[in-house]
Amino acid sequence: MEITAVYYLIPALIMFCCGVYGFITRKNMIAMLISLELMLNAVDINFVVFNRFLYPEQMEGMFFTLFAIAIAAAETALAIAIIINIFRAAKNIDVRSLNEMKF
Amino acid sequence: MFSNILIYFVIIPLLMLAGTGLCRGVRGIRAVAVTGSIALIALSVYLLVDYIGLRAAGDSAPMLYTDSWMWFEPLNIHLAVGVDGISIAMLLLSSIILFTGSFASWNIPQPKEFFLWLILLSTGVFGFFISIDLFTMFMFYEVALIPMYLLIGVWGSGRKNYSAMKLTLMLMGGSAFLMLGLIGIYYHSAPAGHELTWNLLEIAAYDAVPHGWQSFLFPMTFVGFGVLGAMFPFHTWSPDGHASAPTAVSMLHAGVLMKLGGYGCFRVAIYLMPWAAQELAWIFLILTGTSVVYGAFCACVKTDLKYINAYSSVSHCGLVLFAILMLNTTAMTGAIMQMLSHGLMTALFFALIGMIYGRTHTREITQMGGMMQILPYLSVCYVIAGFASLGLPGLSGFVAEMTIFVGSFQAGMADYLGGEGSLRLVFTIIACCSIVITAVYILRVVGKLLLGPVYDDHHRSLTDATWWERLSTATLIIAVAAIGCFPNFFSNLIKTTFTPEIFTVLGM
Amino acid sequence: MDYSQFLAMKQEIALLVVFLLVFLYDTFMPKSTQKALPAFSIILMLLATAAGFCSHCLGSDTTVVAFAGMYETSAVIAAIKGILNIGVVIVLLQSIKWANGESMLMRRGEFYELLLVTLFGMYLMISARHFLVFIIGLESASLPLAAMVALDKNRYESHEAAVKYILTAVFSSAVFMMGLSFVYGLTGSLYFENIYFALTNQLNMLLVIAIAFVISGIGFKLSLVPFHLWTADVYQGAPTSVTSYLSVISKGAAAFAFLVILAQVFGPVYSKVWEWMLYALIILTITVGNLFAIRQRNMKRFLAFSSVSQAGYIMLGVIAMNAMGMAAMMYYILVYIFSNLAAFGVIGAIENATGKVSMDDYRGLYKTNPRLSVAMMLAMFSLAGIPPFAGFFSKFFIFTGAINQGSVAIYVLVLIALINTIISLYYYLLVVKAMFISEEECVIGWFRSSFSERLGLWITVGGILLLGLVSCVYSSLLNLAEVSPMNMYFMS
Amino acid sequence: MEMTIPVLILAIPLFMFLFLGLLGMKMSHKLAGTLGTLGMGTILVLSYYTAFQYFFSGAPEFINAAGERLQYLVFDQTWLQFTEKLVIKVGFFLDPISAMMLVVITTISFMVHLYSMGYMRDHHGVYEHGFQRFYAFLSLFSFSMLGLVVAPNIFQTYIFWELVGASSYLLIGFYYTKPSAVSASKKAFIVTRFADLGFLIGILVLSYYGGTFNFAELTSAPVEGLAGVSQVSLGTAEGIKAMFTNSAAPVFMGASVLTWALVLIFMGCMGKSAMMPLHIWLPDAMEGPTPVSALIHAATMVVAGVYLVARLFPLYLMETAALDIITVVGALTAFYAAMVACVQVDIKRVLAFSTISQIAFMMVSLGVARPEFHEGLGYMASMFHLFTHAMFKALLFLGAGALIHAIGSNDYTAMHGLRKYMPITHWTFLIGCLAIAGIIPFSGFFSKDEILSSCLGYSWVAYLWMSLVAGMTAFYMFRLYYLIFWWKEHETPEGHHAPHDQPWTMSLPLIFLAAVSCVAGFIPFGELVSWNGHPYDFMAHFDWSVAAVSLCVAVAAIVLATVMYRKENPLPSKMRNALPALWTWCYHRFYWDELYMFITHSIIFRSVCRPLAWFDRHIIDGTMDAFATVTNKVSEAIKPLQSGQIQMYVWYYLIGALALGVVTILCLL
Repeated sequence: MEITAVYYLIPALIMFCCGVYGFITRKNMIAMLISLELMLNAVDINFVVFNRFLYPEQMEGMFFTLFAIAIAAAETALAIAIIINIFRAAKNIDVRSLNEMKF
Repeated sequence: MFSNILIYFVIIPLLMLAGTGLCRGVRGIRAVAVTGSIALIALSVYLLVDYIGLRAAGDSAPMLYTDSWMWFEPLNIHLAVGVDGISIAMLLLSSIILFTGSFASWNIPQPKEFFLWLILLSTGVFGFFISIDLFTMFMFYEVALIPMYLLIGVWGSGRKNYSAMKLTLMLMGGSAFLMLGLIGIYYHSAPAGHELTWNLLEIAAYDAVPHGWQSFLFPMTFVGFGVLGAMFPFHTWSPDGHASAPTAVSMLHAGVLMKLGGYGCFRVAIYLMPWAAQELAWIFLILTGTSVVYGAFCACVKTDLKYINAYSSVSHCGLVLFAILMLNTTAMTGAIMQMLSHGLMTALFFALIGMIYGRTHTREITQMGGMMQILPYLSVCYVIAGFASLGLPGLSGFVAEMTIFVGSFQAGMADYLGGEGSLRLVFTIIACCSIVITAVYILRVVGKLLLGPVYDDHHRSLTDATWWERLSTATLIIAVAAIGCFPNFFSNLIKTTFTPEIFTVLGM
Repeated sequence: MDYSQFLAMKQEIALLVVFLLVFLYDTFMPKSTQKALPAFSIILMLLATAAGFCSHCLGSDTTVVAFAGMYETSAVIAAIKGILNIGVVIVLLQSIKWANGESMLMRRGEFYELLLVTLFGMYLMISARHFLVFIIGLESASLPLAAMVALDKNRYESHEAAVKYILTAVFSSAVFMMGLSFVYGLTGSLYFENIYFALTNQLNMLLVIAIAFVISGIGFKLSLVPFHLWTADVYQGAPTSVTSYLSVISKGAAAFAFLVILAQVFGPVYSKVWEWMLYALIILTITVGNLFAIRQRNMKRFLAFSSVSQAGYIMLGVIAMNAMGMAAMMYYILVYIFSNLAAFGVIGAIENATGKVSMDDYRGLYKTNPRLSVAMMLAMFSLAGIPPFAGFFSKFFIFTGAINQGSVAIYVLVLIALINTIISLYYYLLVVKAMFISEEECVIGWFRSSFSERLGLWITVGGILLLGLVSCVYSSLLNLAEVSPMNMYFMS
Repeated sequence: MEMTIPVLILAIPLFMFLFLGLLGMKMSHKLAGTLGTLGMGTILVLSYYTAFQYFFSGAPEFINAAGERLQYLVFDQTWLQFTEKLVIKVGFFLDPISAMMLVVITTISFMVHLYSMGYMRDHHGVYEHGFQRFYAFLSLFSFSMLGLVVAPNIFQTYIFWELVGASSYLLIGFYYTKPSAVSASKKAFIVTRFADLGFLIGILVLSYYGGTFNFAELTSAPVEGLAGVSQVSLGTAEGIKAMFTNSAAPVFMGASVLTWALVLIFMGCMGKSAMMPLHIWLPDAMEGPTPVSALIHAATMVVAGVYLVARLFPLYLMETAALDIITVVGALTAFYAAMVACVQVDIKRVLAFSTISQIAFMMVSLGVARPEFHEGLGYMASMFHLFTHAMFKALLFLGAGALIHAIGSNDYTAMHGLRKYMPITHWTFLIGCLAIAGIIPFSGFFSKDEILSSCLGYSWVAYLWMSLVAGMTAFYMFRLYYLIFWWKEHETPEGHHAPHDQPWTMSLPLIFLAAVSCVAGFIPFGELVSWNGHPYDFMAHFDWSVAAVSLCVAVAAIVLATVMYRKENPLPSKMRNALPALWTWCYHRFYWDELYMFITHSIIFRSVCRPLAWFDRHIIDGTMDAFATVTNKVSEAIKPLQSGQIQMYVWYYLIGALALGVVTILCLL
């Protein structure tokens, strides 16, 4: 059995969907962050796979992935910091309690 | 730029704005308003005389004093000015009403703000009438609309918030359609190979708007202006708006601003899209013809003076649009005369209503009576205004209405005999009926309000008109009588617009 | 490597220099001089802006493509960056009082540094011709904003807004990048130009989904409906200066970048795919934004929804896909910057002085603070598109530009947009009504706003009054747009 | 002829109106009244001079070699130009009937001006409030009426037609504090306005086909060699008719368009001349001061309708259907009004209905006139009757005014037996009654007889019918006479002076008019006025058998009235009880007013205006408001979208993005 791009892409897609599902259903903001990471990583996989299987002559996808990982890290760091702030202020990190401002 | 006389119609109001802004006391503000409006009257009279002189000398260009200064070059937008008989009549009307309006708001609270807005409004009005560039025309049009909101909102009475908002939104709604129509016209203004233009005269000369587009753009522009012209069923801002507006604002609005509608319908919708004006006239004939009797019928049962007058305006302005759609010289001349006449007499009405309201603090005719004994001057003026409105010969209403009826009947018969249906004819007859209904509601008000025994004994202590009120009303009455007694002067002035060029443009 | 390529990045470099100087000042200057930091940064920004204009006047901002086609600059791009710079200067001017206030004592520098970084990100977004550069720009324009939103440490809303912003922003960039990965998979390149040529004869479902994702990603920054839901909450929660920055600069940059991406990347599938998507988005954005704005009582939230609907109007310039539309869009952004900043200037001044942000508190404001009320009124009129204020011209030109596209559908779209202006006029007038017409006693007493606030308001009000009437602004933008390299892509 | 005098005839009253209207309040009552009367006197002299010139100078523009009277356009000035051909000109048109009308109007008007100097003040000599205004309005009326009769084109007629309507409105409503006067004036204006609508449409039709407003071009042919001179010509009228019949649509709804035009114009005449069913305003118009009733509502304005039909008579001859309509309407009105007049209590109402009835006589006379019968005797008779009626009816009204002035009531029940107290009034009133009853040698006898003769020429039914009405006229007039002056002795209420005759200003007009009524019948009217200007000796056409019959009828009617009303007796109430239904209907004027009330109030006002106003406020305005309400509702409804929950935001985001893609894909497929 030859491993084709699809074998990577489908798990990536599933990963992305899991991420979305997690993001939408988790109460805990940290869990949501983890879901976001899943989504971003799914994107990374896509880029790498496309590069490796479809356009192996160039490295654009790979480089993009590298940058994306860095960006993801930055996002997480920032998000964690803000969540900590929230925790200090509200003593919980339940995303559903964040509805002071609405309508 | 400053060598063109027309530009001063905008510059003087702008100077008045500056003057009002700099003035400290109420006397200064009054002085600025009165001086400025006298200057405007003088300017328009001078223009009138000069214009007639030029025409007499054989100048047959569609517009005189034309000038054009590039503004937004890439879009070919100019500040283009020019006038013909119609515009001059309108300029004269506007300056008279601004003058009388200033007197009618002699003792207004917060005079500075009031006059700033009022003058801004008139800047828009004057700018509109002198412009022949669609863009600048539209800009001035909207400039004239928006001050209404604050003028009614701050200085109004009754349900002023509601009315001000309704009026502004409906009028701006109309101008939304209008804007689309104007942009559409621009993109079809010139045949292939020529530069697109906003200039009315050029567009009319090219006559290049494709028929398919005309049938889309004509309703857009006609409805757009028609809303301001109180065309049924877009007239409902008028009763509420007028009822809540302060005196001078009602005067200016009914007297001048509503004329922008009729003027625009003629100048833009019909002038630029003659084909659609022929083909689609029937829709608007039905609407405007309905306005004429509908407004009159509604006025018959209202008890609030301003409502009555507002509905009467619906009826009279309906007649303006109705006549414009007849597409013949006589009816169109009549329409413009009706604009003049209605402008003056409705301003007179609103001035009087404001003065009566200022004394009795009610506008309900059921709460008043026998004013003739208490306020003889105002009452006599009211009767004169009423007679003008119901079309008594010797006052302006009669000549305008008769010109319209004769013209419309000609158009109607031409259609009927030409086998093109009898819509025009039928609606002409229906419109004629308004002379009876008008008499009914005018005399009803006169009977209830002015004649008969005094209703409320508290009213006995009221004092008659002050000198500024007398000046304001007398000016208007003189103007109304002048048109009524020497109609041919005005009729000829307006007819100068219908030069041979315009006939070819309109295909008449 | 040819280092002279960096010369193409004059504006970015100038901005970096400003950033570094501000950073150094903040870090190393003694505490006693810190109060001058805002003024210092404003002067530096002014210099950078002036430098940009000077280079424009010297004619040196010709079209340059650098870094193997990853970066491009041209006169139009320099102009939009200049416009953003002007906006930033005004924002900074208006934020001085807040930045020098008690609560910001420890974090004054951070505001400036983060702001400059985001601006740098926006520059990159605008100039990027490769998606890697674009994504770096996008992220550096949005991540620091989260920190800025959270700057007001003492207010809970500020944190809540920050969380909402960062989580949705990351989500949206994940979706955006997913879309990008599809595009990459389909075309094999992340260069705009390559993708453009690869797409000329390609159309499949994946591409459509990819485009939808990409649009949603940028739509998020622009707060197009339905990607706008963060907007109101974040605008409300963020410090007012940050809100005003978010609402004008960030939006303006995103709008231009959006145009670049749609034209230069997805141009070939314009009429097939994204034209209709934009139709739907524009109608939704304008309408929903308006409908929400009607009910708002909090001024910042109110302006948030107003800015949502304004974004829809800005998009009319994109959908036109022609030079006129582009020029109109840039002009719209410029006017919008001035109008919105005038409004935020008033809100900020009142908030700084009294802490009130509710429209109900504005009742009768004219009696106590006539000048502020007039400024606010002019801002509202300009936003609503009332002549002779600049907003009228920008609206008129953007409609003219859109209709230049010529299809019947665009007439319908413009008609819908025009009808929506009535709704928008309604809620703008509500503010005017509260200030001028309401007869209640005003809860906001008379106060004297600071010099910087007044200066900011004078500048914005001056802009509102002059930008339209002085025709050279729009004309020169249109002239620039007509010679910009982007025209090549419009032709299709 | 010089232009100066005609111009002055129009200009002086207009000037007097403006002068008295603007400055009257600043001057004393006496001065204003004197000025007004003097002004009117001047016009009287000028008009007499003009008429005299016209009839007797023999100038070539007035009369041709064959002795035929011509029409002369003294001047005209463009007032408003509609189209090339349709031009309203204000001018002065002299022909037999306008010259006659000048005399009638100025005579009566001057008498009324003079009379009012006495009438419009109470017994202590205090002038009534608004005395100056009264004279201003009288001047306005005189101006309008003169303008109407000298109009050279139909549009000028219409203009002044409206103006007389307005002055009538102002004068009926002179006592504006009295609600009944206010409503009467309103009614008069609106009813005539309604009729004028028909007139206006008629003008529009006529002028569209005919291509002109000018009477001279509609009914006359120009006389060679004399500018402004024309002669009545059936040929021209036939030419106009040809324009109608040659058009694309000569027939409308079964009648020729010309008939329609003429009938519509006649509708205007019906309004002004109070023909049934548009007569209802005239009895109410008696709310005005009595001199006004004499001037406007008896002698001058109300005959404008007759005058207009006479003016267009050659055109009417083209469509005899229209003339038949006029005859029928006139005959019915005459009878109806006579019936009603027999039972009225208010003396002015009796006179009002008598006026309606007499005008109907004139209408009938025009309707039955044909050139082939006695050279169009009916036309001449109509004009003659117009003239004599103006004199004796003004006399009667002024007499009634004197009575009312003396008694302070309009009701004959307050009078009775006044003959001893007010001899001058008594005798002049009697002369008036004899004249209207048609007793030889008073003027009414001659004119009425010619009307009956021409009716006989038309049909014997018309003759019998009109003779009956003539008899009724004599009856109700003498009923009135006896009830006022005889019946029983007068009882002066406590605290009142006994009634006495009036001052000279009031007596003089009475005596003068009585004298005219005595002798006017001997004027050789046929020499002066005929439909085509061709003079004839009408005595040649005088049918003595008709005269004898009518005289007998009149005498019989007077005898009957004498029997019933000379002395107080139960006969009248017996009569009344014998025919209670008829009496009630007559007394209530056949419920016309109630019918109108029902139509205007219940149908137009309540079923049209109210619903329309409701419709406007609730449906049209409601729709406009609904836009706002719906917008607000929708805004409220989509509120949950912005729930404040990040996860929901993201969910909508995702749905939005996917929907965007999926819908596009579906569309592409």
